[in-house]
Amino acid sequence: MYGLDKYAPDVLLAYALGMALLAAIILGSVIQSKRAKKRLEDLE
Amino acid sequence: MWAIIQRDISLAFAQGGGLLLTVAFFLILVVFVPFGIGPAPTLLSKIAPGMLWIGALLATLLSLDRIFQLDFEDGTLDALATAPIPLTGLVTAKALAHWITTGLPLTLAALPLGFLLFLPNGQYMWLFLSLLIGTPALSFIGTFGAALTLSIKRGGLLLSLLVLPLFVPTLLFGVQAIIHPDHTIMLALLAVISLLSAAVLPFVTALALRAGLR
Amino acid sequence: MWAIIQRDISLAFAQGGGLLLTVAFFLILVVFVPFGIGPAPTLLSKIAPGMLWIGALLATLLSLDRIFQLDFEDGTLDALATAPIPLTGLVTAKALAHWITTGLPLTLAALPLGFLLFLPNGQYMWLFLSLLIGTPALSFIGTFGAALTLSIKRGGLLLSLLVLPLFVPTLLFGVQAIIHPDHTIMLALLAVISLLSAAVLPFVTALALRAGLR
Amino acid sequence: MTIEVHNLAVSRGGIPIFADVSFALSQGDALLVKGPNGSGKTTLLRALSGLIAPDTGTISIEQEESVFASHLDAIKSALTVQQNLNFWSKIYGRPLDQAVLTPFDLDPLLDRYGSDLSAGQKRRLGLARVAISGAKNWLLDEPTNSLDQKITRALEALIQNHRKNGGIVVVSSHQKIDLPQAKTLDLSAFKPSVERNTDPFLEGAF
Amino acid sequence: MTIEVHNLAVSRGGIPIFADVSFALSQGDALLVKGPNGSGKTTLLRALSGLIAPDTGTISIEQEESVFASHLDAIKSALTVQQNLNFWSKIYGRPLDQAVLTPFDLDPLLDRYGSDLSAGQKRRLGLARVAISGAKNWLLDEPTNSLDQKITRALEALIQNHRKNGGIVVVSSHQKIDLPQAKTLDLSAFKPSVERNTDPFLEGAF
Amino acid sequence: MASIWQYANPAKFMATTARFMGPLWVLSIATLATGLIWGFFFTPDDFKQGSTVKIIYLHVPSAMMAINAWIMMLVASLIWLIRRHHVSALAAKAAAPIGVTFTLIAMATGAVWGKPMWGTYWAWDPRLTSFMILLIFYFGYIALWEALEDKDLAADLTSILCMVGSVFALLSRYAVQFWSQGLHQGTSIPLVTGERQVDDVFFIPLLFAMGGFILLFITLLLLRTRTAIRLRRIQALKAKET
Ligand code: HEM
Ligand SMILES: Nc1ncnc2c1ncn2[C@@H]1O[C@H](COP(=O)(O)OP(=O)(O)OP(=O)(O)O)[C@@H](O)[C@H]1O
Ligand SMILES: Nc1ncnc2c1ncn2[C@@H]1O[C@H](COP(=O)(O)OP(=O)(O)OP(=O)(O)O)[C@@H](O)[C@H]1O
Ligand SMILES: [Mg+2]
Ligand SMILES: [Mg+2]
Repeated sequence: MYGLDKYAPDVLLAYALGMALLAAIILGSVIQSKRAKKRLEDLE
Repeated sequence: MWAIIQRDISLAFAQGGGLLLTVAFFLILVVFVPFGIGPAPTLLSKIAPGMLWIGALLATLLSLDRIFQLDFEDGTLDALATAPIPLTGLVTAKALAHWITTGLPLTLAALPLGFLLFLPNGQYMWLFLSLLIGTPALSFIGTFGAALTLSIKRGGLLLSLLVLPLFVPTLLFGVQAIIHPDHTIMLALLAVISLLSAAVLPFVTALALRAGLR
Repeated sequence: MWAIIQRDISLAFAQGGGLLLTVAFFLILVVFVPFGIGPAPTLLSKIAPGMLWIGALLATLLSLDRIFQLDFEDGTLDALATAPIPLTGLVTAKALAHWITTGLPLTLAALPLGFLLFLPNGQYMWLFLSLLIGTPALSFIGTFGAALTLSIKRGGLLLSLLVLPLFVPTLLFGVQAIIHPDHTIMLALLAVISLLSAAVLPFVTALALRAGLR
Repeated sequence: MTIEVHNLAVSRGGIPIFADVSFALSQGDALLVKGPNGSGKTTLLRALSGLIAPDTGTISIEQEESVFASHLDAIKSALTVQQNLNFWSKIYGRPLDQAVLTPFDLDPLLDRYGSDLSAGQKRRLGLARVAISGAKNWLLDEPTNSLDQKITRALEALIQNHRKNGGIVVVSSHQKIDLPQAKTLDLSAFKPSVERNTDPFLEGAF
Repeated sequence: MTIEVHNLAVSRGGIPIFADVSFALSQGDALLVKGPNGSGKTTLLRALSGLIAPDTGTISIEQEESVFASHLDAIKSALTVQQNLNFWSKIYGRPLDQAVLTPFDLDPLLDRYGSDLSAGQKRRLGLARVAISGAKNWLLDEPTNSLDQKITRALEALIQNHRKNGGIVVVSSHQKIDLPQAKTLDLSAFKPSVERNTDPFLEGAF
Repeated sequence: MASIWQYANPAKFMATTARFMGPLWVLSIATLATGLIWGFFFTPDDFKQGSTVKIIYLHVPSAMMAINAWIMMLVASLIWLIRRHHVSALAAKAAAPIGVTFTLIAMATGAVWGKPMWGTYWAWDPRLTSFMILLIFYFGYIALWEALEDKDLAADLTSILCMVGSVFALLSRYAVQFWSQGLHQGTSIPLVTGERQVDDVFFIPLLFAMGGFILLFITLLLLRTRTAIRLRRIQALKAKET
């Protein structure tokens, strides 16, 4: 499936976990930033 | 009553509130066990169920003095006790809020922590169930202890001392529910303890509270 | 400074003071271990040194929030900080008083408790020495943590979270001093940690205290 | 809807504080409790609110309709002023009426944490709880401590208004507080004589 | 042996409380700090005693010769009144002079535990510490709260006597307190203007 | 004379970093993607481990940056304590959650790797244990920030904690050696001597991944610092109103 079946399940799991965590911190930071910016603009 | 539960939960999440801290404390306790007794997996997995229960119990213990003490010191408890709500209701609300902010998170946290102590594979489900059923007893017993030690400033240690012996049956059945071959009977006994505590202790606790406020 | 040590000691003996409670808590913790992991002597004696150290450490932990919090809440700390004594001196006195009322009694109590966990005969002396040399580090580190969490009401749990990782080296060397064949080297390393903590931490603690009183 | 106290005697920690106190208050009355430090003003108020049991004598008061403001202010330092108010309005099951808050000038402070209030601001928040409660009997222990002049006046007006609506107010104070037509109770006149000690361990001779 | 404050500005938790406060006090002077709740009386006293650092401006005061009596009374509830007094006399390295205690009428209370004191009795014990300290500069935050009339008079006399001996006294109060020839500082006049904000996070635009 | 400290002024910092944010995002995502995609799809399997070896492209860079984030926090904390530049304190605060995430990535990928290699997800090996301690330090640091309402006080106390914590973290790192023999392999990329035991085919994409993690850390750090500055301004504006 998608050419991924030649990979060991460990690698796939590791990459899934790693990517999920990376996405979490990136998205989290971006969303927090957007929200703070909006709140500040509303105030000023 | 619902207002009290709600407020206690939001206080637990608020600044300096205990929720995450209780879980973190549990984590650290579990991490300390290998530091003390060595890193060997066979030894660790043998003592894992007991250590996880003891850890959950101690983490609960540390959170007990928050149940009434803060409210007592700033005068809130005086005001609540004279407000038109029954004292038994107040006590039950306090105990439930304590379980939601302590027992429940600890139960959930215990599963990943099982890894660190090499808990045998088949025991995860029993660990979960036994904590889920057993921790309410800890909250109700703990609330009772907290009411008893109310008027003692920083009575945390005395509180621990009073409450720990009361925790013994819960601990014994809790661990047995994980390691005993006949898990369900042990779970049933554990459930009996929890139900009894929840049904009877609030009345006694209300009495103790009334006396402590004098 | 001597007046502070003296007062803290007499407070520890007074009503609701912590001295006996700390020891009692240690006792109960040790008693709980067999309940949790079962009564087999070989298993118990294998984990005895680690469990005794962990027990002493947790008992210390529970007593930490008393170091400054009571004085802070009733205004004594404001008064002491503005009295003509150096803050570093105050901090050192507090840490010493804490050791005398906690570390020392725990060290003495550990010996009889060793029996309960079937501590191997040859290890009693090393247990005593390692606790005697190691617990001062716990008091000084703990005083530091107490100063950090000063302005946080019922910061007991946060305090534990901050302090426990700082206790790791002390715990590791403390247990090694009992079980490692070369006891003396480990004791020496333990002594280094205690001396370092006692020499350096009071200055940092005074800084934190000054900030917290702002 | 009255408060009646008859031959009341109360002790704390085995020490008799006062004895033979009697008074009766009906709708619209106010009682100003005076007396030097330690004469038992706080003790009397705690007894009225049911927190201390009397040694002898009787208290007749509608417990559910009473609210007690002690030396402490029942403020959660980790909650904001607004959250503190909301909590009490839920406990007493009464809406947070803006009119009830204006006398204490809490509007500018709504977002501040309880821990960051000044002594007088704390006291104001503590008194706001009394106003929220909707209780008929107000038991106020030295309410004007730390309050500035303006708020003291506002409190007096609030009490006056409460009495007009049929409420009863018992106030202890060392300071001048304007309570028109209030009865006064000076507790220094009620020190129990040593003879009428109620401690059973002093009865008879061993 | 003087206190000099020049252009003092202080903020709490990022909020500027007052600015441009200046005064000078020399031997025998008294300063009465007034102002509504939240105007910064406590803040000023804490700054004078070195517990809060100023934003701008200077304070010149002999720290070792100052004693601060806050809203709290620095009483250990597990110790008796006598033990509390002994402790402070040791800390300040001064003998427990009987003459220093009589004004506060503590003799009958010496064996009582701190936790069992009434509000006014606590305050009296707290003020006794000030008398014990032997410091030249007394910084008293609302000292008359909870005190009865008699003790208030005694405190005024004590302050008067201290000033005669060259001491300096700074008192904050909402209540009438008799300080002959005292200077007055009304903090409500020193509210910082919004423009002179020192918070770096308000500079410039982002 | 322009000094580097001028960027410690919040407004100046905001203005300057605003110009870099876009390019930094592009650069860091591109580098990271190159490293990870190259490593995952276009490197040969190891003859012993098979494709499992590819975990290295996540594991090693995140482990490295988990430690470096703490070091960066230490430096920023010291700057705050000594020179009291607010931006520095906020940068330290901003770094902590990134550090936690990197620590978690290192531990999660390491755990997954451990199963085939050592037969267990977790072992009390000195290096893994040190990471567990590091994680707890991060939690404590963040918890202390959150628990204190007064942000200047929080900056002071967390900086002090970071300082003391670093010393004790080093002590622990040393102490665990006596307590447990390791399973984990030593460093095989000694940058100083330049003698590495890894083939170029594995090594070059690894370098890209490492560079990507470094750039991503910087980008996230700036972004989060900017957020923290904005939040402080909101707080200050609200305070001004009352
Ligand atoms: C949860 C478990 C693990 C943790 C916390 C962990 C942590 C670390 C750390 C801190 C480093 C050092 C990075 C540096 O040098 O800057 C590292 C490197 C490395 N780890 Fe792990 N590790 C874990 C499990 C594993 C496993 C199971 C393997 C595979 C057998 C592994 C293989 C490696 C390799 C190959 C390196 C690179 C070493 C080098 O060449 O420098 N790790 N890991
Ligand atoms: N930690 C803090 N964070 C934010 N604001 C604070 C903090 N502490 C005090 N304040 C505010 O500072 C102001 C001044 O407080 P201060 O205690 O000095 O007032 P005060 O003049 O003594 O008032 P009172 O007469 O009520 O005692 C108040 O508005 C208070 O809300
Ligand atoms: N738990 C206790 N045990 C023994 N004595 C107590 C206890 N609590 C209070 N007292 C004593 O009871 C007396 C009355 O106290 P109470 O607080 O009622 O006085 P008060 O009139 O309110 O005084 P104040 O004006 O100072 O507030 C005091 O002399 C006090 O020392
Ligand atoms: Mg009173
Ligand atoms: Mg004040």
